Amino acid sequence: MKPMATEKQKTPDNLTTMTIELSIPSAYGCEKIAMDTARAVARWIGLSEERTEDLRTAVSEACLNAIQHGNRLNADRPVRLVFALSQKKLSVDVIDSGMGIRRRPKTPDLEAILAKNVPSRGWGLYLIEHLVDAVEYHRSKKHGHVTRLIVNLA
Amino acid sequence: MKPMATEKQKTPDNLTTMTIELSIPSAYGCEKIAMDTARAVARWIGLSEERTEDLRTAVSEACLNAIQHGNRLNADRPVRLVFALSQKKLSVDVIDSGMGIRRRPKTPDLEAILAKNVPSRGWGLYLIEHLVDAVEYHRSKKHGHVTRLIVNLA
Amino acid sequence: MDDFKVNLQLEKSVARLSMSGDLTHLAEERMATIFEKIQSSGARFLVLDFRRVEYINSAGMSVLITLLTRSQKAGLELRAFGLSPHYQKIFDMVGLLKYIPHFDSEESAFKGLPS
Amino acid sequence: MDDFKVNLQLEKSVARLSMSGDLTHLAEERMATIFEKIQSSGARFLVLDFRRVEYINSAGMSVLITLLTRSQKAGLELRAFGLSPHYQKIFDMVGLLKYIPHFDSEESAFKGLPS
Ligand SMILES: Nc1ncnc2c1ncn2[C@@H]1O[C@H](COP(=O)(O)OP(=O)(O)O)[C@@H](O)[C@H]1O
Ligand SMILES: Nc1ncnc2c1ncn2[C@@H]1O[C@H](COP(=O)(O)OP(=O)(O)O)[C@@H](O)[C@H]1O
Repeated sequence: MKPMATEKQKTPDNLTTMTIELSIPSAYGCEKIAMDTARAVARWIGLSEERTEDLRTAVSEACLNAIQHGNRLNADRPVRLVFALSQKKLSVDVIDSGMGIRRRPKTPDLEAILAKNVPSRGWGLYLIEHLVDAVEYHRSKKHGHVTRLIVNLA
Repeated sequence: MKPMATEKQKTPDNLTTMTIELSIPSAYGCEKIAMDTARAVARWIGLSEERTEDLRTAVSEACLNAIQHGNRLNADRPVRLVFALSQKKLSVDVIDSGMGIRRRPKTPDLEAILAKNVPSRGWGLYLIEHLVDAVEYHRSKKHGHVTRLIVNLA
Repeated sequence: MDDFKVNLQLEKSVARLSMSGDLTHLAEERMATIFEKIQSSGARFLVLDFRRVEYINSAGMSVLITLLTRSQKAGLELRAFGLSPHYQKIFDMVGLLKYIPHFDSEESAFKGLPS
Repeated sequence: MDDFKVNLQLEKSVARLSMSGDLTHLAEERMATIFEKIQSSGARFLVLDFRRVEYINSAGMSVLITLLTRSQKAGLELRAFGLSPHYQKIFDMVGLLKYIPHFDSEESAFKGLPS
């Protein structure tokens, strides 16, 4: 079954897209619900097992950042995910109601962590950016902060 | 981790609830995304494997009815799912924008199907109603038709 | 979507139908065609291998019930193996297990059949 | 949530740490406590069994890196087995595999160690 044949929406470049939306509470553990939804979407569009796993981990880390840094574990602020599928790509928007990344931390360096005995952290963005084809960060008054994960198709 | 500790909302009976929402296109196959999300929610709250599988199948059949009978495979009408968790129960609302069940068909009977060679169908509602603790059907101008699946906890 | 696929093996009067993928309304045509093959082969037993079927919905159950109706008319005896405990339970609820007994293993499903 | 659990077996100078559940920030305390036990046992080798760990997030990776830092200070040699291909790839990306070599099987992970 071709997913293309269904929910139609004109996109700027005249492609057919379809969307799946998910909303989860800002609580640790809920990122696993997003991971499983991501896997189902990835399987549905026929992504390979390897790319499916990569996407799941990127989604998990983007959700964890949205839960922790974006929504500060605030119960009244859900994290919203929008999976949008076109013929060219699958994009996953992970949306929180925070202010976005203010200072981009340096890429973590394992050698340095081991040598200087500094605490290990900051692997989230590193993983996100290494596991999908592109990552964008957006901010809008209306929607809050968006981490957009992009997987190119064929 | 206790899910109770997070997204708070006062319910009529003063219980804490948290909700997860999903929206899928009205296309065959998309019910599998809902099934996987349902499994993730069920696992997260610690439901047994057997009850998790039962819920998955009930969710799948409710989505298929919403896709087919409710939204008539209309691309512009998503099927919405709301998973609401309280201490007493998990309820899953499967929402379409149709008119709801007009004439409730008779319970299917395998013996009769085999004897009279009539077409086999109508197993969807049968499965839904036998696999969860309670099922409710609601209709509202605003939300459309709701099939509510209820799983009692503890 | 996991496309539905079938593989048919005929030996003596035993037909073995291995299915994989999703058993939904999309399986209907394929199953109708394959049933004709089975029938014209003169098989008397049909063993269904469900090991690689992970999803069966109500429309897929109807496809199986149609297969059962046709098999009864043709005097074919049905057997099955490889269903998950969940689908065994559902088949039991619906009454299908009475007509398509489920065996714990491939070996036991073929026991007593001409080989 | 799959609670994180650890099981420690000490034999001669080899410690075997079998983990199960989710390796996240919630594992931090448990891992700190268990490391003290390992250290005071005088073990020289630590073999990590990941076979029953299905989910490791970035916070869980940091927990492992802390374990690695402490192990290096204590002169403990680390080994691992049972990681899924996906997490092997991630450990490789991050540079962890250099310090915690991954073996294809339980047997090969213990090869050459005192027993
Ligand atoms: N959604 C977000 N909202 C606000 N800040 C963020 C968000 N995502 C990441 N950040 C910022 O980027 C930093 C690095 O994130 P990350 O690499 O995931 O590591 P960590 O979460 O361990 O700090 C965070 O500490 C935070 O300051
Ligand atoms: N969400 C719905 N909206 C409208 N009608 C519905 C809905 N769900 C079920 N129905 C009605 O109930 C009937 C029985 O449904 P079901 O038991 O699932 O069997 P089937 O879909 O095979 O007919 C359907 O044929 C339809 O008329």
